[in-house]
Amino acid sequence: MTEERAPRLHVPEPAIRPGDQPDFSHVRVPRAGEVRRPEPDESPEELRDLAFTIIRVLNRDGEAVGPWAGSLDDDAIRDGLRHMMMLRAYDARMLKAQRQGKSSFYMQHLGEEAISCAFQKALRPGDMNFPTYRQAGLLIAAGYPLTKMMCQVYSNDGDPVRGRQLPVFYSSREHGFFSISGNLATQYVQAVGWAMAAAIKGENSLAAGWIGDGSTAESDFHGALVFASTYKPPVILNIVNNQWAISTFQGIARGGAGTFAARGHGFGIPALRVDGNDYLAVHAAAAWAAERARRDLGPTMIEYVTYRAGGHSTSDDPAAYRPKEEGSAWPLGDPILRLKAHLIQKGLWSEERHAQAEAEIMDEVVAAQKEAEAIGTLHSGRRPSPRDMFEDVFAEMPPHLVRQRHEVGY
Amino acid sequence: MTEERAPRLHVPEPAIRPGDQPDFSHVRVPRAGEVRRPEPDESPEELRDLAFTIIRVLNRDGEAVGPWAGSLDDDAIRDGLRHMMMLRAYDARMLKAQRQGKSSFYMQHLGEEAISCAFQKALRPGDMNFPTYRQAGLLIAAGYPLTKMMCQVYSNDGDPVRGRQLPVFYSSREHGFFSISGNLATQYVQAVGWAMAAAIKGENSLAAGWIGDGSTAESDFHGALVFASTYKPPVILNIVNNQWAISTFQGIARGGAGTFAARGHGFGIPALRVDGNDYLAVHAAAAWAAERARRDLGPTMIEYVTYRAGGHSTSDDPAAYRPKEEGSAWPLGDPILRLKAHLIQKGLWSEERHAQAEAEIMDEVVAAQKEAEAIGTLHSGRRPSPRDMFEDVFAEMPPHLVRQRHEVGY
Amino acid sequence: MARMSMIEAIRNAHEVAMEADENVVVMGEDVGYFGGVFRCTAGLQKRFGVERCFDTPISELGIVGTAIGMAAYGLKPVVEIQFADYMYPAYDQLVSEAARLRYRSAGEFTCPMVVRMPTGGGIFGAQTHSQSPEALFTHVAGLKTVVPSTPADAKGLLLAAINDPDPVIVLEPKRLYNGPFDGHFDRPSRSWSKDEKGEVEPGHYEIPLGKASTVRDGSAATLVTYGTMVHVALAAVEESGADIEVIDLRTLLPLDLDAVAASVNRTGRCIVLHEATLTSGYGAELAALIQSECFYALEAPILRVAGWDTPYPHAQEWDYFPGPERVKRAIATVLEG
Amino acid sequence: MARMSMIEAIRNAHEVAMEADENVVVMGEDVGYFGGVFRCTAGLQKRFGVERCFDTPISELGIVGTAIGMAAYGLKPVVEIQFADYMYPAYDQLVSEAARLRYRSAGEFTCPMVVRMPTGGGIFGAQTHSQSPEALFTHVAGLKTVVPSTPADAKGLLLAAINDPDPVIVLEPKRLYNGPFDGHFDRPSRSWSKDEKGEVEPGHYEIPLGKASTVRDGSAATLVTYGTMVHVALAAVEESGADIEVIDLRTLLPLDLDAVAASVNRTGRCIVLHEATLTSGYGAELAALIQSECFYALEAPILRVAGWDTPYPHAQEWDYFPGPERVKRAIATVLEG
Ligand SMILES: Cc1ncc(C[n+]2csc(CCOP(=O)(O)OP(=O)(O)O)c2C)c(N)n1
Ligand SMILES: Cc1ncc(C[n+]2csc(CCOP(=O)(O)OP(=O)(O)O)c2C)c(N)n1
Ligand SMILES: [Mg+2]
Ligand SMILES: [Mg+2]
Repeated sequence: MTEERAPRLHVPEPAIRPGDQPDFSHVRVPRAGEVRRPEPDESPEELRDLAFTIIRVLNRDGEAVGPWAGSLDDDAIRDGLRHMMMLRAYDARMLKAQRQGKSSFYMQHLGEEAISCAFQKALRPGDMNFPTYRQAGLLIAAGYPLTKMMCQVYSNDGDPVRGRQLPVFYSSREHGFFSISGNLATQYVQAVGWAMAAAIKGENSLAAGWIGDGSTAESDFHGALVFASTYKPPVILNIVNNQWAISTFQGIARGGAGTFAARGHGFGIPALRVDGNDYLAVHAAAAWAAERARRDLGPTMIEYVTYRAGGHSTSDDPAAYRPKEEGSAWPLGDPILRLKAHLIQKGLWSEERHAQAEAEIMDEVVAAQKEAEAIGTLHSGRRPSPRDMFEDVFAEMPPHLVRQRHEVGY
Repeated sequence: MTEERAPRLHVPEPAIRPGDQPDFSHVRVPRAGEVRRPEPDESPEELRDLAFTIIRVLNRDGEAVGPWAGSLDDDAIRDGLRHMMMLRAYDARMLKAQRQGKSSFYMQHLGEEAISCAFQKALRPGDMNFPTYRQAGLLIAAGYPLTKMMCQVYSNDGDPVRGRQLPVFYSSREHGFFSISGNLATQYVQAVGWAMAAAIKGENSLAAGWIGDGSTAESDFHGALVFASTYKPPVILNIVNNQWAISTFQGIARGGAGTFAARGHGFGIPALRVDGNDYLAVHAAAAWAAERARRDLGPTMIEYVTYRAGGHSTSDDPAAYRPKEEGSAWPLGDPILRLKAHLIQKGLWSEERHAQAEAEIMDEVVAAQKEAEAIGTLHSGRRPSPRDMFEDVFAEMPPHLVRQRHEVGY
Repeated sequence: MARMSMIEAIRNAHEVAMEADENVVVMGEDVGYFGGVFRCTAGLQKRFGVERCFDTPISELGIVGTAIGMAAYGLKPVVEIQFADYMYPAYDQLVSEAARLRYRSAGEFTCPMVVRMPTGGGIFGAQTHSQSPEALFTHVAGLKTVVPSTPADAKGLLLAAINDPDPVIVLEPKRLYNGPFDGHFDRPSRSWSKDEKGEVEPGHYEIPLGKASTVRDGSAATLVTYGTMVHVALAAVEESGADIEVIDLRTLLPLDLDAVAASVNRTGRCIVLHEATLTSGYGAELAALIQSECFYALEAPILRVAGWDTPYPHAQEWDYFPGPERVKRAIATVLEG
Repeated sequence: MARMSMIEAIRNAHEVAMEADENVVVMGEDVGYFGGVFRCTAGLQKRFGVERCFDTPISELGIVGTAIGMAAYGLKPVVEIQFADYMYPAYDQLVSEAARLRYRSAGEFTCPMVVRMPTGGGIFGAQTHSQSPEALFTHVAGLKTVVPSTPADAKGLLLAAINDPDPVIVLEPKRLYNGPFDGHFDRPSRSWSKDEKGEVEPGHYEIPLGKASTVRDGSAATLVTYGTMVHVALAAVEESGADIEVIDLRTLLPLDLDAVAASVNRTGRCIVLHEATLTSGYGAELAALIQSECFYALEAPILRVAGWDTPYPHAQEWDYFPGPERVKRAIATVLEG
């Protein structure tokens, strides 16, 4: 035996901390169009390479290239840009509203808009997302009313969930958006259960589970993979790797693994790794996975490589743990600018139309906000009643809750 | 898109059920000596193949062949045979004692003796196993007194854990055997914690986690892999794949994965798959993994391919869910017979010496049993006091427990 | 009417429910081909197909987590946790998810799910096959908790639970699976087939959730209990010769407080009996409610008889179990007090 | 003596303990470089090195599970669960493992571990940043549970917990982190630096586990509480003008029953106050014990004031929170009764 050595605790450290120069040279970014697109029914073992690369469609010149290009027509791409712009405008207004004390809390999507906006476009009515707090684009792309979203954020009397949940914890069955939970990762295995139910009924409804890089460490992630691997129901297991989990860089959750996508391999689940800032790549990968689901080929895992450009939430200031400049050094660029460049390159868009669209969208958002604020905000206007606090604990209110409600005077 | 198809629930089924002809032709068994032995510091990515094969040393003729042979000298091999025979004799007596009502419960190792007996021989004093209920060979190979083991099984006054635990839930810090829990899998992540502690202190104590094929589905398995992958402490993560989890065949836990060992790959943890009925292969693999630990090369996963030849426990009759003949059709043979053949082939052993050893060992076991029974069995003789029931809940007994103890009259 | 063991009654409830509604699906560890380690689901896979009754990986989190997804979809999963002691890995999914889904989505997503688990001791199962975790469920807003004490109740409560629109925890006292048990562990076991309480109606019927049953009338004191302890209570009361009313709660939450309070207000004395650990057990809630509802009627302190504040031991099982002797001592005390 | 916030006091306790004993190690989500989302561990990594204070993956099971292994090895892990609401994934490891390791191995393996978790509401954190799960710990034999109400107690209890040979759960009322809070949410926040209760002794000292503190003397009734509610109780008592004794339990298990019983036996009336959900909350245990210990002294039913039996809501936070108005009504009722 070679020399022994006392063990030591290997604590992964990010390459840079505040004060250091941002450096993403360790992120290997393949050229757009370079990665092959296998048939959706190719065997998982043959697809291993796709978990260790990054599927990209949009190149530096704004062209859509390679085998993953072409999953959307021009109108759809224009819609996509609009959705992302809408999400960004919405975020900006809601962040500001939170600072003005109109809500208790907010979480934005800055830099990650492509993922939820494009993914939704691969789904059909009846499909169900099990999202985290950072996929509001699923709602926007599905046409959910902005005003309702805002009412939820304001916890006012128009809030569909009656003020019971933290801001951004939306719910809309109709729009394929499962009620959000504050306990990370729990939804991931529930998504598998939904898909199992569809399989038991033989009905074509796919489920999409969502999870962050950090949250893959949770037990529910394992439960989801085990059950998905065993029963092979129509589920897409999405991992949004935005490099950070509050102050903790993705290396702590990833450990010695090559990528998060590779976690699928231990379970025989095909896994793709995709440029999360490339609207077209996200859509193409989602469509590929959805096709697998709809052809009863079983689960698919997708890792979206992206960057959380903003703070974790309004309670967080990332300057304490990462250099401010890190975001701009991020090599995958801004998803809105990239899709915009593509549309311009195709002759379908221009700087002027973009500026005009930005203004229109902001008007729309502001109008919705006025409407929502006319109902109320967290501390003023019409709010859900204390009576609502006692409803929906059970379908029928049991005697002890009736008694407690009476004690409050309702 | 090709034809869509309504999803259905894919429920894995074992190849055979009671009434069917046993058939293990799907188990691909490589020839002994065929699998390469890489250096322990080879990169995990280069070792992928070792999770999809079966490392074997003993061939059909009882020869030890190939690069994994030679990890033990003749005396050690003879000891190994003795330990396995002892474990089998011990099991037989304790099973019988349970049927005689001397204990409430028992769990045997039939067919799996090589794994725990050989593994222990790769460890050193100060190393710690975190076993399941099916690794008593770790104690026997470490020289733990049989009488004490029996006192535990009988829950008598000589039981080191004072009658508090189910039979076979031994504990011996001195012998590197962590207290067994009834909750499956919990020990797996604790083993990683022990190894992290050793790493934090820079001390050479490795930890070995143990888990069954079925239990890999539990959350603690994931927690263990995540933490082991992140901090790379000196831990060996053993999976005993004995094909069954009570009545559930391993396909339910394994799902679409190639092997259990492959679960390590998603975490960048090197994984070996080993013939669990081959004492020499088990030892060689354990020694390889232990060397990794002692050279601060981090965690190793080992899957032992074996077959649970007996019932799950004394509460179980496997005839209800698998053909009786399945055990004899199992292609990896009996670990005791295989090691015996090896020793005979080497001229170190003979049928006569074997028969004599069998008799001696049985005498030893029976003598120990007499000693234990002289103290008591579950329902007769000297038993732990009800007072013991109140001790050790806390280091110091708080007032409410003193009061309760007084109420019982102690 | 036929006599059935509690196991047969539970199996029969499954059959009735699965026959009536194809959305009822059953899953859990070993529940499929084999029919469960206690045989409560035997024959279901054969009769209803592998998609309606199947084995799961050993992940209680996965069982409950996927069941929540299924329930939200529109199925009615009835899942088995092999022993109540093994529900902890699923506790987050039960507490944070199943219990709150209706609330947090304002009724848009619901969780009509039943989680069955064999509960309690008396079978030398030691600390991980003996626990009674009911208080860990009654503290959680959004969960209903049920504990039957006879085969007929087991069937009727299970059918009510399956038809309930919300998640229901069904704790099955495993010591009662094969026959009644009065705590006299040194006497021969009895079988439900020899007991008139083994009578079970065929077909569909429900025991409404939230309704207690007075299993013995009396005027000197009220003994409130549930599950296995109902039988222990009846035996102890009989042996004590005292005139004690015994209430079998059947449902712990929602609690039939009216029935309990009416009785204690009449008798003026009360014993609360359960097998779970005393401190913060469900008996604490009962005592707290009863002292509040019946303060002016109470002539003696409410006495709790329960498992000790230790893990459930193995060899000392019968020192731990709150058997008839302890109950009789309590009866004497409460009548004196 | 210096004034410290509760956060600073907790941080200081870590420093004192880590300085004194190199076996004390700290881990949890975001506790390392960043120093914790509430900053309770800020500076520790820099001062004691990355091997003594480090970030973990987001797996509460993993945090507690590995801490158990470390504690068995001989270290003294002090781990943070980011919010008490997120302890459920670790509940099996806490209940089945940490709590029972000494017992099941007859003292051969022990678990000297501290699990800290920010607890309680009042910060608009809604259902998953507001819970008070103490009753889920007090029901578990083998766990000690502690809830401080001042910076000085937070430090002294944490140091006692770290030096305790068994697992201790430390529930830190996050609404008290930066200043006392009397439940008048519409008044300006106060800071510990402006409050004499912010005084914290330097260096090592311990508040013994299991000892309550009488924070206000009185003779008309006893109000038993802990954590944030101590301040609400004091404010409500002051405003009510009644002569009420207020007991801050500080440790819930082991409970200082003598102190509580002595007081109630003297005053004859009792209110139990906590923020957690009423049903099966720790107040149930307190009421059950007090009615038993003080039956003949009690002149009115023990009144429980607690969170409602609903998930912790967001917009209706102040309707849920058992604030001074509800406590004053309870005082009036209990004095009348
Ligand atoms: C069970 C649980 N543990 C901890 C938390 C606290 N928490 C909220 S968000 C978060 C980080 C999540 O990171 P990631 O999964 O990468 O998602 P991201 O925020 O980057 O989208 C943590 C630790 C929680 N909400 N639930
Ligand atoms: C958390 C938990 N769930 C369920 C059980 C019940 N149980 C005991 S052993 C067992 C099967 C374990 O199978 P495996 O892991 O393959 O180990 P083996 O018995 O084959 O050695 C089950 C389900 C348990 N003890 N703990
Ligand atoms: Mg992230
Ligand atoms: Mg097995």
